[in-house]
Amino acid sequence: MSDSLYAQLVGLSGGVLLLSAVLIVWRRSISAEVRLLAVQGGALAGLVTVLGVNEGSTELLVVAGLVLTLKVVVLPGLLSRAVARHGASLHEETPLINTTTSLIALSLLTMLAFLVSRPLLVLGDDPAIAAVPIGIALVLYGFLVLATRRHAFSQLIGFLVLDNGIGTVAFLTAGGIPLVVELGASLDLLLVVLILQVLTARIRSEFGDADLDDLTELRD
Amino acid sequence: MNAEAAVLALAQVVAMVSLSPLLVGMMRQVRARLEGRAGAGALQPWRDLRKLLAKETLQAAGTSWVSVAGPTVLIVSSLLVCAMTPLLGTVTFTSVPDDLFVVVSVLLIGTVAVALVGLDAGTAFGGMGSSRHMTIAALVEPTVLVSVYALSIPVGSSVLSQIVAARLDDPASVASPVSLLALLALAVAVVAETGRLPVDNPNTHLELTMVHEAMVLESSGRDLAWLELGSWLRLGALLGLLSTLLMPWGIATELSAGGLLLASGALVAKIAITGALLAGVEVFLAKLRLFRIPELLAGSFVLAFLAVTASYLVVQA
Amino acid sequence: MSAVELGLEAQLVLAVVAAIVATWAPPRLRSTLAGVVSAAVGLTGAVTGVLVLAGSRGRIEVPTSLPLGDVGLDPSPLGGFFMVVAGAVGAVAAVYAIGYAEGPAASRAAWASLPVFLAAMQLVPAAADAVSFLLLWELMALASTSLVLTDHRDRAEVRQAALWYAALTQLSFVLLLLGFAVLVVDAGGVGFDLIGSIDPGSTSASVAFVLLVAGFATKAGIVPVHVWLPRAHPAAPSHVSAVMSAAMVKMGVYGALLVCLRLLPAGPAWWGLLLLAFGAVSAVYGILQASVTSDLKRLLAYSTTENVGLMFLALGTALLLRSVGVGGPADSAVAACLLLVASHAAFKCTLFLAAGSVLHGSGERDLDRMGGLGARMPVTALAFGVGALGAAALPVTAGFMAEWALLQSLIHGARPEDRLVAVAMPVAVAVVALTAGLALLTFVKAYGIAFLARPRSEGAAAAHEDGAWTMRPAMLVSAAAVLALGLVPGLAAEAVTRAGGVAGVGRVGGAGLELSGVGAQLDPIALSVMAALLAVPVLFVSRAAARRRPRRQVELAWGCGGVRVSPRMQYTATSYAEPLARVFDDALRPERDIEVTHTSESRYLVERVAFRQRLDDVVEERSYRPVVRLADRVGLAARRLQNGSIHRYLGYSFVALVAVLVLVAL
Amino acid sequence: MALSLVRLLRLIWTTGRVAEPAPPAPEPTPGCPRALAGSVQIRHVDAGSCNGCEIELGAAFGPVYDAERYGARLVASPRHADVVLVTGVVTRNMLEPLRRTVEATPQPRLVVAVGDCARNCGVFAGAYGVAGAVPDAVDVDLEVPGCPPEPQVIIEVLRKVTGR
Repeated sequence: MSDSLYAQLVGLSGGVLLLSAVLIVWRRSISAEVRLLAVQGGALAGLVTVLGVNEGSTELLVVAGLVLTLKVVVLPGLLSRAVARHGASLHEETPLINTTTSLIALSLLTMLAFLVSRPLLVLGDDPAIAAVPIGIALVLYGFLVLATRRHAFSQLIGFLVLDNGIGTVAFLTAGGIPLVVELGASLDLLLVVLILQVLTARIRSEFGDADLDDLTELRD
Repeated sequence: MNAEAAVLALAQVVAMVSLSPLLVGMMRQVRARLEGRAGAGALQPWRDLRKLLAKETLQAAGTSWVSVAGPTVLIVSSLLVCAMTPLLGTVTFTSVPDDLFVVVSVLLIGTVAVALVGLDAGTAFGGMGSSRHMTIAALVEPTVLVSVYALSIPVGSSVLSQIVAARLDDPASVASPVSLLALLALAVAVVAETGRLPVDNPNTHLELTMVHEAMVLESSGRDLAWLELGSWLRLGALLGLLSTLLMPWGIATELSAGGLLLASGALVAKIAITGALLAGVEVFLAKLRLFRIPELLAGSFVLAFLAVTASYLVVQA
Repeated sequence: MSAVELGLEAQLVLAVVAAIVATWAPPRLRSTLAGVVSAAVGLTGAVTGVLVLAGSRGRIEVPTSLPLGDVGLDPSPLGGFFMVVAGAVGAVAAVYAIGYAEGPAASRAAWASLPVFLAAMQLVPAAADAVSFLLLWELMALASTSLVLTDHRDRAEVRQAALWYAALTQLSFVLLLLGFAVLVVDAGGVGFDLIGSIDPGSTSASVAFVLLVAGFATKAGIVPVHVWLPRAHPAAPSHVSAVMSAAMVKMGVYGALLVCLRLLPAGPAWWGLLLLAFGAVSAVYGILQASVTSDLKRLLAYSTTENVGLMFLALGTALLLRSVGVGGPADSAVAACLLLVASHAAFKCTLFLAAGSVLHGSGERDLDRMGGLGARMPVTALAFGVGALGAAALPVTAGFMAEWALLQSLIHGARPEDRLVAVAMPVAVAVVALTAGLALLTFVKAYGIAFLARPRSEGAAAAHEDGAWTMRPAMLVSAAAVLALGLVPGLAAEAVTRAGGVAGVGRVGGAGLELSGVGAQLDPIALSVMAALLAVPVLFVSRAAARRRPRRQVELAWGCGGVRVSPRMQYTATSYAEPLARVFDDALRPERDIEVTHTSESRYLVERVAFRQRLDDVVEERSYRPVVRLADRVGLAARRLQNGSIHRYLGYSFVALVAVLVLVAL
Repeated sequence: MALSLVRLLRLIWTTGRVAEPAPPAPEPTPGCPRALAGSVQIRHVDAGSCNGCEIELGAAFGPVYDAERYGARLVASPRHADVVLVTGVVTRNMLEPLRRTVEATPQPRLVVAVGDCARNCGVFAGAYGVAGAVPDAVDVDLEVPGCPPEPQVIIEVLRKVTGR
């Protein structure tokens, strides 16, 4: 695997990751966002396989497989099943800040991500290190989505984007986090998704709609 | 050295026990004469003491051993003060110097004993006298310590005998501003401590104005004898100390029969003069209201403090 | 394994054993067993301290699983001196507690935390480096807080007191942490010997000095931060407040001595002045509050503030004189400080144990409701009397020797040429004199009102001393210590010289004390022999007079012939201190209101007059209440942040993340 | 007119001694205890007098008669006293306090009834508030006749006790 091909492949998967995150922020319908999330999972799995092939470590490949199954098949499946159960009322009304401002915010966050990762870039000129700002940007995007969406589901998607960002940074900088940690992180992720699902179901049954603004009364 | 000091101490105790009743008698006589009265004569206190010792002593129910032991503690502490302060000579024990804090503490034991006797009686007057007496004693103590501290700076040691000896050697220091201010402050403190006018009227009958008298209202017979003699001894010792500091001449620096006789003659003269002066001044004074006394004591403390700062300026000049 | 190391190990092992015994022993045996083992902990501590003072050294490392490394214990002679004080007080209090503890004070928690508290307190002076010092300090604080909380179920103010106590103890811990941190950064290591090498002139040394002294002052109860003391002592059981007041407060003084003598020895002059100023203010303010309060334990607590103020004053004098280059009086000032520590431990332990016995016997805490206890509780009266004599610094007691030494160093420290010292010394003499005077009034009031005259309440009338058999010997032992330190201070001179590392403190004639630095000496035994000789003729005459006219018992004291002579007509503690409260009213701010209810028929006849007086701690009113009010306001403002919207919360963390990243990027 | 210090001193100087020369000492009476010779502390109790005897008593201790020269002194507490000097008739309210005061005085003590009221209720005999004369309340040792008795008569009785 020649260096230039390796660099191109890393750039490609990084680019797809970033693009899918931007589209998630842009699109407002939840079912579209779930699909984009699956694309992002696939891009992450691709990135891990490229790294695994480049370093020739079978462990990375196993991890890539795990990421693929979890982030492309299991999670989007769970989400789409839940979305289907709720029927048509899932169109996201206007989030807290409208789309144009959030897109401008995205650009600022990307700039910030590049500024922050300047000290990392000096570590080495390996293309994987060069892609780290993408991972950080992904984390900031996820956080933005999490903080500005009204609907419990879209917050869930924001959280998953955040997790993908952390995974990307981990894979790019440390050549993949140890298997055990990866397993642990994934299990947690699974747990979070299940809990959030139960929560949203309960909110729906309580307030009739999973809109989080109704929760403001829950304080003393 | 200690043997000499022991003889001197004994001489001082014997002298003071015989002199202080005479001093009080003489002060009452001076006051009577100034008021135009004939007066009971200087020996009257001796007669009172003899009569009191022959009287029966009553002890009320509810009073504890303090009423019995208190008077004895007072008289012993007064005798100890007479033994230690430089009245006749400046020879002292090496290991028990008449240091300023030791003398004041022994005096304070007497004060505490009388206060406890007052409290033990369990009557309103005893408590009132004891509370006022202790408040005044507490406010007097800074004045006493700081004024003697001012006297000790030129001498470099706070032992009273050394201060007196130093003043003997260089009489100019007696008239220096330091000693005048310090002695004035000490005089006010002595008046307050021994309960003379203007702080407290010894022969008042109105219980509400009493300070010292209220505490001994309950004692009778020989308890009262010891309380009276104890307070007279304190008055004698403090007046003796004051007059020795003011006029140190005549005091014996080393022990000899002639020296001792001269010293006792000088002591009698000094105490007579100071006593008469005090009695004379008292005729013109009225008792201060109880809560004007802190102002008097604060004033005397400021005098003592000025004495200390003056002693710094004098040393430099 | 030298004897000292054996001693240190033994204290730890015994403390653990005591704790185990306290939890598993059956309730009937628990007090006795746990008490005996706790007393053993105390005794071992005292013995180890004596060994260290005698010169032998030893170091042990106690492995802790904490990442900070092991706890190193290597007591210096100064530490040894304080171990003796803490150990002795701990042992006496533990023996006392066997008989005294009942109800909540005899519960598992109380008996388990007592040995831990004693061990931690005794090992604080043994700590060899900053980390182990702080660890043991915190363990001591936690154990003492749990002990203060013993009676929290049946008395509401105990919880309040424990809250104040815990808050200020942790404040002390934080200050110490910061102070030691600054020092460790400067010295590059945690060991005390390493820290000792820092140049005290540098600003970081001054910052560390101020922080450390503030921390130790909080634990010692110096004025601005003393407010926990008068609250915690009445709340805790008596044997606990005895140990806290007599020994734990001394750890604050030990810390100050450690900083001034060992860590930053030759500091600038203003250090000494700072200590002297705070010491003087605490001494006067403490004793002023003590003289006007009528709760017995609160009175003793404020008297502790006074004594600790005197110790800081002595230490400040020593520093000030050393910085001016006057060696002799500076050494005797350090000796005076150590003597004050030992004497205060002795008489304060006696007073608190006696107060406990009064509470145990008569159930009364307030002096205004006591009276006549001398006849009903002779041993307690004797112990309290001796303790009161010591506290009032009257001759042949420990307090007298300590204050005599302090005054000698103040008086001989006068150096006219140095303007600062020239003013500081007379002010210090005046402060010590006023404090001694007010202490006199306070303890005459305490002893006179509580133990003499007639009982002012049924509880006082029915007071008894039987029952708890271990309380009386414990009180008598500590009372004997007060007299021993007073009569034979020469023996302590050797220990003081070695602990303070000062010259010029020796023995004269038998066991008198000699401060050759200032050329002053005093042999209390000779003084008492002179007094005894003078007493012989007086007693002889009294005996002769008594033979002729024996003493006659009469039914009523002379009350102007009045018939209704009820105990309520006697002076109470409040009325006893009323002239003083009036003289110092601008410092004490008493709130008095007199309520006169007239009879219905006419305005000139009075049916009932009610007099109420409230004396709050002015320092607390002026400084702590506003701080607490400010904290409340900030708290309310902060509540608006939490308005229930999840988006706002997520927004906060997002903004925080971005802010951090921006900061990192810059 | 405020006496300035100087004028006061001159006044003292000019008046000189006011006390009259002492009449000859009385022969010692058998009844008085020898212990009290030369020094008698007196506690005055007003058991219900019209204040006439008090004025005379005051005059007796004033500069002119000066009873102090014979060793007599007024004291505040019966505990300190040897003689309880009672003036006036014994009213009902003062009966119990008078008894307590005499009881509170240590032995050897004397009770001196001054004035006719004290001796036999005098002008107030039979009044509603009167409980009786002093001898009815406590046993009296010496009596001073007269309503009110002149100061020298009082002093003469007191000198019997002091023997001076």
